[in-house]
Amino acid sequence: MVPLENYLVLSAIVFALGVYGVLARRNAVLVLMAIELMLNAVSLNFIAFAAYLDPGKITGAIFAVFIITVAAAEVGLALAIVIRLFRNRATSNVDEAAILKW
Amino acid sequence: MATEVLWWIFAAAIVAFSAGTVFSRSVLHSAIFLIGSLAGVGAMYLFLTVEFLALVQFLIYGGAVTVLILLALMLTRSDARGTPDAVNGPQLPFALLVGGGLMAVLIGVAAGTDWRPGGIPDSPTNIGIETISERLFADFGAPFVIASALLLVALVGAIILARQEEGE
Amino acid sequence: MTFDEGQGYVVLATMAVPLVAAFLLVLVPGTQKMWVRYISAVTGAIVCGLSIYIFAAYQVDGSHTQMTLRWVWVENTAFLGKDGVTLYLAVDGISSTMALLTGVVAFAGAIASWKIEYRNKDFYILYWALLAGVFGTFFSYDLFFFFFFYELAVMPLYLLIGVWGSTRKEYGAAKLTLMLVGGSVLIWIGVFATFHEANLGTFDLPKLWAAGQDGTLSPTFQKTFFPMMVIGCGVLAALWPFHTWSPDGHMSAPTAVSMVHAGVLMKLGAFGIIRLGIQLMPEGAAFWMPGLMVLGVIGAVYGATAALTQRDMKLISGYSSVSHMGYVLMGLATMNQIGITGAVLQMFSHGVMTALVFLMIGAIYDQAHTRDMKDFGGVTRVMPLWVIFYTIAGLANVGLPGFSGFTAEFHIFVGTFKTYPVFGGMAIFAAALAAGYMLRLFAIVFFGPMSPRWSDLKDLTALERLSGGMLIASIVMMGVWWAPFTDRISSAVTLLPGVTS
Amino acid sequence: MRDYTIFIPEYIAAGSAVGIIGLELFMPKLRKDGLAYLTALAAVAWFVAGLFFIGKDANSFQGLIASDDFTTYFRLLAAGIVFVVALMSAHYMRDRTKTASEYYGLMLVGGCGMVYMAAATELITAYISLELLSFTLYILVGYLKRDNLSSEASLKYILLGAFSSAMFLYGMSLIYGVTGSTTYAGIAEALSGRESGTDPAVIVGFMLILAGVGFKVSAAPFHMWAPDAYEGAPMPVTAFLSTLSKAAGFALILRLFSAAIVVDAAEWRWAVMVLAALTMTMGNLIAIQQKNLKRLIAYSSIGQVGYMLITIAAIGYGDPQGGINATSGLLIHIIGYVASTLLFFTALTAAYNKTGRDDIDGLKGLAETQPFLALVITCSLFSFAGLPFFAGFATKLFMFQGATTSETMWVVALAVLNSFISLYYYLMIIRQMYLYEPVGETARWKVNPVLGGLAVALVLAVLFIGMYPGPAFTVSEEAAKPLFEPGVATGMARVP
Amino acid sequence: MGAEQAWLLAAIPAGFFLLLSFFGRPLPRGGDYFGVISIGTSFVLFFFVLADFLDTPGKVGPVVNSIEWSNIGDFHLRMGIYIDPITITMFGVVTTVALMVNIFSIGYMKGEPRYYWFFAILQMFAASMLMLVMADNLLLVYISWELVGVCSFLLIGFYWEKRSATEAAKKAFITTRVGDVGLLIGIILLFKATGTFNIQEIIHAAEAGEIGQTYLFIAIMAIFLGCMGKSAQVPFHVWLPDAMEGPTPVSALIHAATMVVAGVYLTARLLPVFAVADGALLVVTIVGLTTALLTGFIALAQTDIKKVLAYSTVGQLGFMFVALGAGNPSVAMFHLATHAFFKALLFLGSGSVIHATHHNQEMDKLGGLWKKMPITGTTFLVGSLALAGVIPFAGFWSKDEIFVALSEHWGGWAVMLLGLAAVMTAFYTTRLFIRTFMGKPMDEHVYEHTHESGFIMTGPLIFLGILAAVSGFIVFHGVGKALGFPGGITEFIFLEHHGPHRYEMDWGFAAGSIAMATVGIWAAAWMYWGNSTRRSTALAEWSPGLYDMIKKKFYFDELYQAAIDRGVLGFSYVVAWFDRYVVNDTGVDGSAQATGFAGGVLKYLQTGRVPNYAMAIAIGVAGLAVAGLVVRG
Repeated sequence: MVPLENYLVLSAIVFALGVYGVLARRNAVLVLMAIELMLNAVSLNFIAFAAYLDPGKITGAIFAVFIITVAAAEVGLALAIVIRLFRNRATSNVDEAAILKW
Repeated sequence: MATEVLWWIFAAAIVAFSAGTVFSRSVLHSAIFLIGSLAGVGAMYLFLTVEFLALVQFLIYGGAVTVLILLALMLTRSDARGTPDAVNGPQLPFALLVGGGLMAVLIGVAAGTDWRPGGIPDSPTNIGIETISERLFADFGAPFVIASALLLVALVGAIILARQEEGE
Repeated sequence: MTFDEGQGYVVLATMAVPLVAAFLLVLVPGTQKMWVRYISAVTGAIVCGLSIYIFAAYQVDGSHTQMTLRWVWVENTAFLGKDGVTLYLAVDGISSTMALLTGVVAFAGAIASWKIEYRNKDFYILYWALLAGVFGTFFSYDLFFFFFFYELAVMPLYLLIGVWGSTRKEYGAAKLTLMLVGGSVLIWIGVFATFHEANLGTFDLPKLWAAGQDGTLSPTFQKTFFPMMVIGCGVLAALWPFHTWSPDGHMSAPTAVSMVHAGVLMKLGAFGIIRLGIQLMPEGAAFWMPGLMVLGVIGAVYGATAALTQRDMKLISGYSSVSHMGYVLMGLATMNQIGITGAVLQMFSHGVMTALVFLMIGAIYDQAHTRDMKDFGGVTRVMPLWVIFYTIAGLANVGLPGFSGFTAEFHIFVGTFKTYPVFGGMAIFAAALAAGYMLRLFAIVFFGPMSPRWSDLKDLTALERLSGGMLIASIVMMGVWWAPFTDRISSAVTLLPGVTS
Repeated sequence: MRDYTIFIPEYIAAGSAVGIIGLELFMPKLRKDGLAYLTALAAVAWFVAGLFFIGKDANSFQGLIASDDFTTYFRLLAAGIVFVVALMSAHYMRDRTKTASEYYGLMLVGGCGMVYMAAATELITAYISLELLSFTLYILVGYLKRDNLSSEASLKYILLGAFSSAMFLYGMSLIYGVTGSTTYAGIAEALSGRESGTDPAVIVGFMLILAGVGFKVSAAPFHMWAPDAYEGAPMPVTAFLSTLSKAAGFALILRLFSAAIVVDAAEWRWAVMVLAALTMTMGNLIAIQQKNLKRLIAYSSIGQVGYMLITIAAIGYGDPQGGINATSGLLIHIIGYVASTLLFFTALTAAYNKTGRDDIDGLKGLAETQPFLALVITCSLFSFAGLPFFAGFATKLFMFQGATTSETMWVVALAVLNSFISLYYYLMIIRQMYLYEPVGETARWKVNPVLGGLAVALVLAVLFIGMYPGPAFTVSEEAAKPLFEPGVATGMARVP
Repeated sequence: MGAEQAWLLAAIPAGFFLLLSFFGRPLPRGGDYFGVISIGTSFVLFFFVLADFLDTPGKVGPVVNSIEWSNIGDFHLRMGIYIDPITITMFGVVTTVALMVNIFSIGYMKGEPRYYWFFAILQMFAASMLMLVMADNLLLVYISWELVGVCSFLLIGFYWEKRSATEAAKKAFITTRVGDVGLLIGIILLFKATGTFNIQEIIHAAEAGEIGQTYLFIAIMAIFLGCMGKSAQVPFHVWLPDAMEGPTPVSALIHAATMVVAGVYLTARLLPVFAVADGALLVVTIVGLTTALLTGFIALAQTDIKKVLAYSTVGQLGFMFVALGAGNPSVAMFHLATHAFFKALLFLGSGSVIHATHHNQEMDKLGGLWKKMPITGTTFLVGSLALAGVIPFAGFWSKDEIFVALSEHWGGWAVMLLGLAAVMTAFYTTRLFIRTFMGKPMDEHVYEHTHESGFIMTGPLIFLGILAAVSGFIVFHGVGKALGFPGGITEFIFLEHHGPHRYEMDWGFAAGSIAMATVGIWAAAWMYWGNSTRRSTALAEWSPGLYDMIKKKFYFDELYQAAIDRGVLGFSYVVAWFDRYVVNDTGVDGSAQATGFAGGVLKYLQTGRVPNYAMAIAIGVAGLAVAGLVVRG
């Protein structure tokens, strides 16, 4: 049987990759993808915990549902904003959108 | 036994896809890899015997989200002047550093914590759809309502922000 | 309502009348400049009268604190226990003297600013707010309100100097405000620490004093936080080396503000040292006072020396203020009756005489638009009265017998000699230096051939005479017959903890 | 059990939000500022409805949402803020957008989000409400679509927001894994049940959660979105951000930290203290160098957050009574801070509507052209700086006093020092208004009566709180008590 | 009126001071008559006091009257008067001279600006001077001490349009002030030791040996410093000659007769304490001798009438200190009195000359005035003889007494030195008289316009002249008795528990004095007779260096000027610089700028780039997590 730790480590790796993506990528959409990775990792965590440690209440699973919902909505909203910025600035690179600083 | 082998394969796949998502040079490839990774996670849900969520995962992520992302990519193709600009920012090495560090920490946490003080049996229990629905609609009604409001907000927001105004 | 409570309302009124005046002035349209002036003059008169009453009505052989008034403000909430915060006003010998000083100077200043034309409404609003703060601080027996009014007294200075000031006003104003508030930061920390350490759930000062004396505030605590309190207050009292706002601030400030500031505000600092230092943390005082003595001496000599070669009249007064407040700190640091009494006397004396000096400087600056001594000479020919007033102020400054300066300095010297003869000697030497810079000013400005450039200077106006006259009256009164002051002050000083006779 | 009545005020708010949006759909010709007044009206109704909950004995919806004085406090606060900001926006929005209804609707919804952040006693609910508020803010910040700054700010905000909420979630997952529960009570119980409180998961989980909420209240080093978002956002939204979202963040933190994880306070209080010190210092130091008013206020509010965080640390260090002291201190300071900020932005909006400048120099000589506004701005700045007569003095003093414990003393000292530094840049603003002559036309101009009236009301409020803080303080204490009832926080801190 | 009410003597002039200073200007003739009235009253009251004092049962015991002034805790301060022979003598001197000067000034100051103000200050001065001599405690002494100082400051600077006058006034005030530092320190030291300011109690304590020797010595020396300053003893003597910038009557009253002797008075008052402290008297003697000699030399070369008189004054004060150093207050006071008379006479005389010659006081321009102004001349001659110590004029007796006392106490060497001083006194006095009144006029133009002054001015001269001539005889037992004193003046003037000093004529010393006077006079006559400067110039050229040194007053002024400029002012510049650039710019502004700079640096963390912000968050999280694991894990 696969022990719980495996899932946790897996999600940790994915999460960290997501973090890396957010830090490294320039394109706003790519950043969003990385964030999606992170959220996935989190929901994986939750479900793993739910399945292994919380069989009766499975709160984690519910949490995962909400996370997925929010994530989807977030992507939608974020993309709308990206497009909006693209319309204004003809770029979707986050480090070019740096009028506001200092 | 077989499940474990499969698990490892899938785990490897997920890591590979995720890595591809964040490392690949081409935007579109990243998108594809993302789909892969999301699907992989969905498979993991199957391992955890949460079929419903796996389904949701496939539908929402594999479907809606990725489509949305691809759409956005299309809409924001910045190589109108032809040259695809660099996808990675200047702070990439530091990103590697921090990402690696965080990974180390989190793995350490995952491995270094005693998750079962009570000594619960180390096997996933089947999470039936009815349990989920029971919990979701009976116990977590309130968040559900709030979530609906949230979706409404996102909807409205997306509309008013993305809507083309005259003069654009 | 007992008689004492009734007098408590007098105290309240003394503090409230300026506030009311300020709020009243907000309603007066800014174009009615004369009305503004009348209101302020009347307010000044009332305040002056009330403060004189407080001084006179204080029974020397009565109880320690008189004219008490207590209104519970917040209590039994969270960390606030019974009487958590109370508007607790009372008067003891020291504060009654200070009240008199404030009243006189306030009135004098109000009259002196008569000729302000530019937005005099706003000026007077801030002016009265400031004075309300000063009175409040002198009367507060509650730590919360003590600090409240202390800050209130500092707050308006920025605008008062910044808008109506003269030389390098922005710099002077900013520096002055920031340094003073910076000082109050330390006090603030001290307040938190004290409240927490005493753990009585009340800001009531007498209770906290009791705590400080019965050891509820541990000696280590007192030794730790006494410096904070004293330096915090000391900044306002031009404690060396935190004095540099005094020359610049005075140089920039308009006449009335210089008067009130040098005359009254600097006293708040010394007063704070008595209230929050000596009374609240006797142990700390016993431990740190020698240090304060050293700083005081340095300030006294340093200020006098620096004043010797200044050219701007206000700079001279600024530095001499440093020197004189140095005396005050020395007096406090002696920790014996005569010394501390002398310190309070000096607070009063320096208050009135510096106010007079700045009044005079303002009187000539408004006409000549310069304060550089080298520009003047033989002014006596055109403004004899001005010269006489200034001379009196100057001689009081020098510590000439018959004027308040001598009375105060003499007591301080006696007190200092009891414990630190050497420092006492240095202080007396500094007093001789005072003669140096004052006479230098006299010789250059008043005497010698007069340059025709000044032939059209006008002598003091009636209002300036009135306001200067009051100040001179107080100077001479204290200089000739100081028993009323010493009686009141010593009645309070004898009760201070750790004070030797 | 399910008691739907505890949501009535939010039914009103959300309902009127939908109503307003619909209203514009069906009659687009409606005057845009009319919508603002409708919103204000809705806020009033919301507020009034909220009043009925004062003093009601605590009630919980399935252990997810608590309706107690704490909730009520933030409910009223939210209604109040929405009311003021809506009125503030009336002219501003009318001049800048074609469709304003969503703006006002979102504002109301965001208010509800805040209420549930305060009310949530369970992680999922807390998270969802937090996201609800965040979403509204993302949109509001970007509401001026054609404005580069606005959309840029909104993009930065949403990206970083999503990033940090992912962190937050990961932390929650770890805590859930350790405790097997998502309700605060359950978490507290499980934590106090564990023999070893120092599993890596617990510590790291706390830190991740701290990062999440720290982002929400913009605590350094998670604060960097704030200045940009503040500067880019429409001015009323900036006011909304700096009041409502901060208050909401602290509402969440208070409930979560006091009810759920105070048990293992030893694991996080030091971190909070460090964050507090870092935040206040960063905020105030950088603020000195700012030229743009919104940005300056952003930094100064970061400084304020630093002060407020001390109370959280103090909760960690204190016993229940200490917790009540600290919390009531924080709550009263929130009142004072919110009032002053709204006052400031009301006046600034009024000035902006006239001059169209939001940099400090734009206020040059305001004392000549508009003495009233100059006075109001001065009041608010003095209140920020914590000078007497104004709310800032009493509330800040009470907060610091409540946060003073033997351990937090040094941070309090640092905070006082910082509030001294802050005085400098407030003075710089005042200098522009009073010491300089106005540039351009020097004629006096009139303030829009609505904003004027609003300003007067807020000034009176600020003065009242500053001079007679008693009532506000009592209210705060009442609101603080429920968090520390023995039932809620099992055994309270396991302070070693 | 009894001696207890002696304070009236001071109170009345004080009242008139207020009257004149407030309402003097409008009054006809500036109210100068009020001046005469007020001092006149005091003058009359003086006799009442004297009479009452002499009639007090127990004969010539001190009269005390004091009230409580203030009390702090257990520190009670009493102010009061203490009347004893010394005080009485001072009363006599002060009131007499002051009255004469007031009358004289009416003529002399006629038409001056600020006429009323002049008289007002005179009243003020008289009041404080009288207060000074009757004070029963050192605090009151100090107070009046400072007040007379201010009066002298105001009067020296009376012609403030002249820079020189202003400077002189400043110099006088500050120089004396330096001495007063010592005085105040001494007073406070004595207070610290005895717990009282009352002079008598202090004396008792000192004699009872309650105070340690060194401590007592330091304290009393500090006080003596004050006395030296006031009485212009070397090295404080520099201010007195410059003080001659003031109107001449002022020089007569303040800088010859009364104020400058305050030091002598105080020393005499505290002589018992001096006596107790080992070596104190020696110091006093040495200071006195040095002063007498030094100023004697300087006076030889001065050509300004008033300067010569000024230096002679300093010298005579030196004589008095010598007498005190010899432990003999009676003689000192006696000399003080006679000196007051004849020196006031001389000054007023010179004033009359100056007035007559339209403010010309250079010997080189005068000469032969005898014919023009006989009365002035005669009186001046009397004064000169008295100063030169020619028998039987007043100066002779008192100076003779000093020699006697000196020889008794210190022996021959001191007598020799003082003798030399006496010879020089005789010399320059004669020189002064000859070059002013004898021989042919040096400046015809001046001579033309010279005329004798009116009676208002000559009257006082005559009166003082009589006093200068005869007041010496009071030293004789019989004369004293006749006047109602218990014996001669020196017998009358004695401190408590300090036995009376009965005068006997000692022909040996008398001869000595006469010889000295004759030598000095003859030498001067030989050198200057007929206003021929031939011999004098010859002498000057014989040793130009020496002459120059004397002429330049031994370079004291230059020395002090350098000390002040280089030392005090230099230090002041350093301090001012330090305050500006170190304390203020570096310390205060520096910290502010540092803060601002920190902000300026930190703000660049805010790059505006999302990845950097995210990086900050990530680092924050990682940092917190790691720190947490390290700290708590």
